[in-house]
Amino acid sequence: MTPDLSITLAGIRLKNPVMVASGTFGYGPEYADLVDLSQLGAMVVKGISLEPWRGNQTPRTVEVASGLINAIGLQNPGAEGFLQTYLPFLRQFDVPVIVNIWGRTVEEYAAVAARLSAAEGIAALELNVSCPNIKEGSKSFGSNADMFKRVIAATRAVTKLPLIPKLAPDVFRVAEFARQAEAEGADALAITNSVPAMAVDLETRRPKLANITGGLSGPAIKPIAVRLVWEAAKAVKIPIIGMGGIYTAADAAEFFIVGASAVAVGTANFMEPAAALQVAAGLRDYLARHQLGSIRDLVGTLTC
Amino acid sequence: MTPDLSITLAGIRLKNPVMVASGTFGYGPEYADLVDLSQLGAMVVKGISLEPWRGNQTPRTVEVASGLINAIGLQNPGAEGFLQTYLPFLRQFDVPVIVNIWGRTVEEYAAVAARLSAAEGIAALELNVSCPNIKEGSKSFGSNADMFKRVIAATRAVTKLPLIPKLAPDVFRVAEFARQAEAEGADALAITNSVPAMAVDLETRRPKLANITGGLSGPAIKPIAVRLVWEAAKAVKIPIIGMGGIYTAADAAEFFIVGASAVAVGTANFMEPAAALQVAAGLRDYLARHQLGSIRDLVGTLTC
Amino acid sequence: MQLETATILEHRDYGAGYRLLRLAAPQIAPQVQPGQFVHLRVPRLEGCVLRRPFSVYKAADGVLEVLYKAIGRGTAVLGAALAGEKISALGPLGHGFPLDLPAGRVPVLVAGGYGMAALYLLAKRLPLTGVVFVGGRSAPDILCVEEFEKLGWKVRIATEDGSRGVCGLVTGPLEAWLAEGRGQGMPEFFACGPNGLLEVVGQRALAGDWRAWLSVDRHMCCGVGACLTCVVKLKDSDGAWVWARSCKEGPVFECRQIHWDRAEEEA
Amino acid sequence: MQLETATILEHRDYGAGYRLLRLAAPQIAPQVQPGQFVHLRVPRLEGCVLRRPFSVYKAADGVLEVLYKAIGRGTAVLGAALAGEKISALGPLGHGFPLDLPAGRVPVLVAGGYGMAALYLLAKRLPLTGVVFVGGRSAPDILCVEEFEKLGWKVRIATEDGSRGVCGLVTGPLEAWLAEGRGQGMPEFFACGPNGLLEVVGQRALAGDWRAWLSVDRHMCCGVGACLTCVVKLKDSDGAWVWARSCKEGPVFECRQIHWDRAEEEA
Ligand SMILES: Cc1cc2nc3c(=O)[nH]c(=O)nc-3n(C[C@H](O)[C@H](O)[C@H](O)COP(=O)(O)OP(=O)(O)OC[C@H]3O[C@@H](n4cnc5c(N)ncnc54)[C@H](O)[C@@H]3O)c2cc1C
Ligand SMILES: Cc1cc2nc3c(=O)[nH]c(=O)nc-3n(C[C@H](O)[C@H](O)[C@H](O)COP(=O)(O)OP(=O)(O)OC[C@H]3O[C@@H](n4cnc5c(N)ncnc54)[C@H](O)[C@@H]3O)c2cc1C
Ligand SMILES: Cc1cc2nc3c(=O)[nH]c(=O)nc-3n(C[C@H](O)[C@H](O)[C@H](O)COP(=O)(O)O)c2cc1C
Ligand SMILES: Cc1cc2nc3c(=O)[nH]c(=O)nc-3n(C[C@H](O)[C@H](O)[C@H](O)COP(=O)(O)O)c2cc1C
Ligand code: FES
Ligand code: FES
Repeated sequence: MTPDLSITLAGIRLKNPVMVASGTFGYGPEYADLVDLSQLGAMVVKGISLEPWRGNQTPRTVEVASGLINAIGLQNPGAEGFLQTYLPFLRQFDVPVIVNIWGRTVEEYAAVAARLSAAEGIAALELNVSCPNIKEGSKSFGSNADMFKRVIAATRAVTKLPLIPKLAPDVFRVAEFARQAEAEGADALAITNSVPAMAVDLETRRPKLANITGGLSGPAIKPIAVRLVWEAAKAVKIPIIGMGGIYTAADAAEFFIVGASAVAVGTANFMEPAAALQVAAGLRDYLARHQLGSIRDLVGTLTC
Repeated sequence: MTPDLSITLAGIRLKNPVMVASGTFGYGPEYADLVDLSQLGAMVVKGISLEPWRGNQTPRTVEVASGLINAIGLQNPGAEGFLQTYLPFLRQFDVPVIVNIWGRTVEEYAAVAARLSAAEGIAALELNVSCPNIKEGSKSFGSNADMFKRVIAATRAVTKLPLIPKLAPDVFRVAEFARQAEAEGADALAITNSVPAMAVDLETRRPKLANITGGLSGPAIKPIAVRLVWEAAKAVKIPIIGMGGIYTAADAAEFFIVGASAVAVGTANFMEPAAALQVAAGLRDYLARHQLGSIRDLVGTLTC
Repeated sequence: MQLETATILEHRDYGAGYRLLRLAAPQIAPQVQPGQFVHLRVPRLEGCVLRRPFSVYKAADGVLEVLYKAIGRGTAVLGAALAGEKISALGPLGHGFPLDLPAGRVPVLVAGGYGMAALYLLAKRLPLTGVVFVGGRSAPDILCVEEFEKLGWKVRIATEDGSRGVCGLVTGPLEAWLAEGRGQGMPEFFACGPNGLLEVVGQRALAGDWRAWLSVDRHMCCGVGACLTCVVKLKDSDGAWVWARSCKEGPVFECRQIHWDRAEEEA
Repeated sequence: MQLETATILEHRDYGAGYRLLRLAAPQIAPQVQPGQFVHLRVPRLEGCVLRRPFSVYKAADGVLEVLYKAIGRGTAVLGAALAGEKISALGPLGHGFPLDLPAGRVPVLVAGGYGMAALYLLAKRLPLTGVVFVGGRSAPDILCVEEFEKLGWKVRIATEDGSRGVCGLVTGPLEAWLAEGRGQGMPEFFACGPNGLLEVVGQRALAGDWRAWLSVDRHMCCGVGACLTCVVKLKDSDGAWVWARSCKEGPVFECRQIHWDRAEEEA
């Protein structure tokens, strides 16, 4: 019997537990020629704000040892732009669409959540309370406990869609934030966003990113992300979507074992557009080899 | 004219600004056959506690993408053991000896600081308030603002030696901790310790480290460390010793440019025992190429 | 756009510090338009997370050719790939040069560095011949001259040290040619090279009220329009600017589209 | 202990899944004692931060030989190093086997996997010959038999699938030999291989009241005693235990020194 990869997460039924991470797979059309979107566990689109947003100046990314630092700055077409241009496209596919949202104020979070909730075809909202690249406010939400709470509460109040706060990689307080999110009614957690980082050009002595700092993603952060998921999983009952440096089924399996119920593939998409599908296929093999009937049997099975 | 690498840091004169990081170079004898210790900027010895300490069970380290996770658990011969066995050896060399210290309680920090201050031949104390591998307490010191303050205050009260708190890689509050350390009388700061992380063995589904979690070091954390040093350097006037993934002079130069006054080479020693000397030599070349007369002319020269 | 496991047919030094990489890529090769690029996964490039973008130099009979220079770790490691090895290629990507020149135009190609490779395919596919201006630091940096001549194109060379062609920047011979009467018609520029060169060509075209198609070189992650790394500023209808993705809407833009603000651009 | 830039003289398949690496290492080679190891920096191993430790198989005339099996990425990448290339070697490291056997002892070598390589140098340097027990999964896993025989040693083989020698674990022929009268004298064991094998040999030696020198295999970072990664538990005078660094005080320990507590040991 082939192992069962399907899961129900925050009330959403997923064919498999491998999503693509926000900001690394665009809004759908970009990779659609290469990857059958219907086969993804879920499609998490790049962060959407109420109004269109230009993001940061360039350079916006820099490759570093086993990782990438990005400071895109959340460029996006705004809620209306997304609903008009991209959602109809995405609805052609049999895949849950999770919209990553952000705002510069608590009110903006609530407003974009409300606007998107009025549309058909969105499975859940992922709250980016942790993007390290926005100066006006979003940055602090993820590490300021009070703001964090208020953002979740305010969006919770305006939407019936499942809410998935995406935590900042706050290495010492992840359990605290996870518990707070759960208390405020979050349905699941996404852990983790990229880690604040920077790189310097030695010839010009200028930052390699126009935004000075950015977020580190990729294999370099995997051991940090696994640790964050483990800490959070011990602290809460709501499911966790683990991410950070997942390239292979083996990488993903680490996240499940420490307690993630699903995973997302981010930076790896740039190397292998079908990475998420390959991870899902590899997980199936891993489960078979370990005589586990379902991916659910792997979740939280760490023996210490 | 060859550029001048000498600096004065927290009142200590260093021939060059490249130290070896605590825990990666032992207590002196280990690498002395391979490296002339007198040529190091400073020798920072592995963390010393009041009493001998056995540390964690094995496995204690695991190699990951561009990094190493360690959970040695601060094994050490205790203050008396260090003073008897190692300090006399180290005093043969013309190199400032910085002793990294830790305790399980505030009182233990003060006690070991007091004991070491009574000895001859120690240039400064580095306070490990951030080791992620000790369960009893040290762990929380680095991320608990109140404990952090008390540890610094208590050691400050018992020693005239320069005090160098070593910060935990708390990505969102580094400036806050740096300012607090300065306010409590720290003479310099060491930034950063390794980043809490973990790895899982997929066959056994057990953690790859006996201690479950450990600290990530090496190239993987360099962009994070550079960012922490930059944030801290903007916040305080006391000098900063930057570290995290330094292998080459180019790596080190990034730290100086964002505001470090000195650097330490850690994990790189395992690959190249003379890495610190190579970094110092490379920095001299870099300064010459950029027509800078002294390493001090490079510190904090980032143009944004 | 396809993701294809190509096979290396040939990989050798090409002179001028460049290497030629010939790939059997039967799916991608037939689709390539001049100015488009392929995004290659460098075999055995550990510790790196990105593909590397390269213009297509030649594409025929299911075979792709790329000319590249080793400038960093990715291209250094690529240099070790052997004939017979597999290499993952994503392409063709982006929008290339237009091939439908209005009547009476003289195509003027201006190249720096690997630009010669990118423009070669254009020269081959354009319905008529014209003139190519190529600049470099020194004689050994000048690529593909004979290739262009074989296609019947005139080639004008400038080197900064004067070791080949005119001494100075490529704008010298270009200006001279324009002053001489610039062939039979109205020039239409096609340029590929460092951003500085592109800007000069663009300005010159604007001044002459001609068109200039510029292939911009931006760092890229995804190569398919998803990550928003490679954006350039285009002029907006209302005098402001909007971002365009050079991997998707570009890398070729007409100079009138581009909003130049140098301070904010990549070096 | 030296850090030396060695030159690869030869690098080839050796059978049994092993590769032979011959290095010109004129500084390190003359110093090597049996059971010591070298810490090699694998050329072009990007994304990894550690050297890899290997026992010395042969050391003579300024030349070092290592026999290794590709088990992970480091050894796989090492496999691509070519003769003529440089390789940074740190060594000799650790404390090896004692060579001064008390009178009347019969040296008994017990090897699994690469243990045969490590014990070969010992067989060569010991002042007398004895018997070697070697175990493996299957015939092709059995290394160096002829080499030992050429030195005048008896070799007893066991394979788990019975495809060579006795069927079963190496303890089978060992017990048989002990029962048969075990040569002329009191056995002195020298073992190198998986930790399970070492423990069995250690227990057997304790039971017979003989000595057993065991070379333990621990993950290592520094290799010189600085990082405290590779520690093993030794018995303390007061019945407790203390850590010893297998890279410095070891990798060879006498079985009476070792404090076995399996649950806490590495797999
Ligand atoms: C559309 C396009 C077409 C190109 N065509 C060619 C070609 O035909 N021949 C050729 O030799 N080169 C070409 N380049 C440049 C080529 O992509 C870079 O030289 C190459 O990526 C350098 O990689 P590296 O790892 O050796 O350099 P590193 O500097 O080590 O690379 C670090 C990072 O910077 C990026 N990078 C570095 N230089 C460039 C650059 N000039 N442009 C874009 N990204 C860069 C790398 O892709 C990588 O992500 C093209 C670039 C683009 C955008
Ligand atoms: C003292 C000593 C002597 C050795 N002698 C030999 C020899 O002569 N021939 C031989 O084939 N092998 C020998 N080994 C084992 C050899 O070091 C490993 O096979 C090798 O390090 C594996 O590296 P990898 O990158 O291919 O494996 P990976 O599993 O990818 O390595 C990951 C990490 O684990 C470490 N590691 C993995 N397996 C081992 C192991 N068995 N022992 C120690 N570290 C390990 C690696 O060094 C690296 O740090 C010896 C080990 C020790 C400690
Ligand atoms: C180029 C890029 C853009 C990203 N944009 C977003 C975003 O808009 N919203 C968000 O919540 N996370 C964003 N992320 C973070 C990823 O979703 C993911 O959390 C992070 O990269 C870690 O996963 P990885 O290591 O697999 O990439 C972005 C990451 C990258 C690399
Ligand atoms: C094996 C190992 C042991 C360490 N032990 C200590 C220690 O005892 N005290 C301490 O403050 N830091 C310790 N560190 C942290 C290093 O001093 C350094 O802060 C960290 O490794 C980052 O630098 P790197 O990336 O150059 O290694 C240790 C690091 C390693 C890898
Ligand atoms: S490289 Fe990703 S959008 Fe262009
Ligand atoms: S490997 Fe570092 S102490 Fe043994």
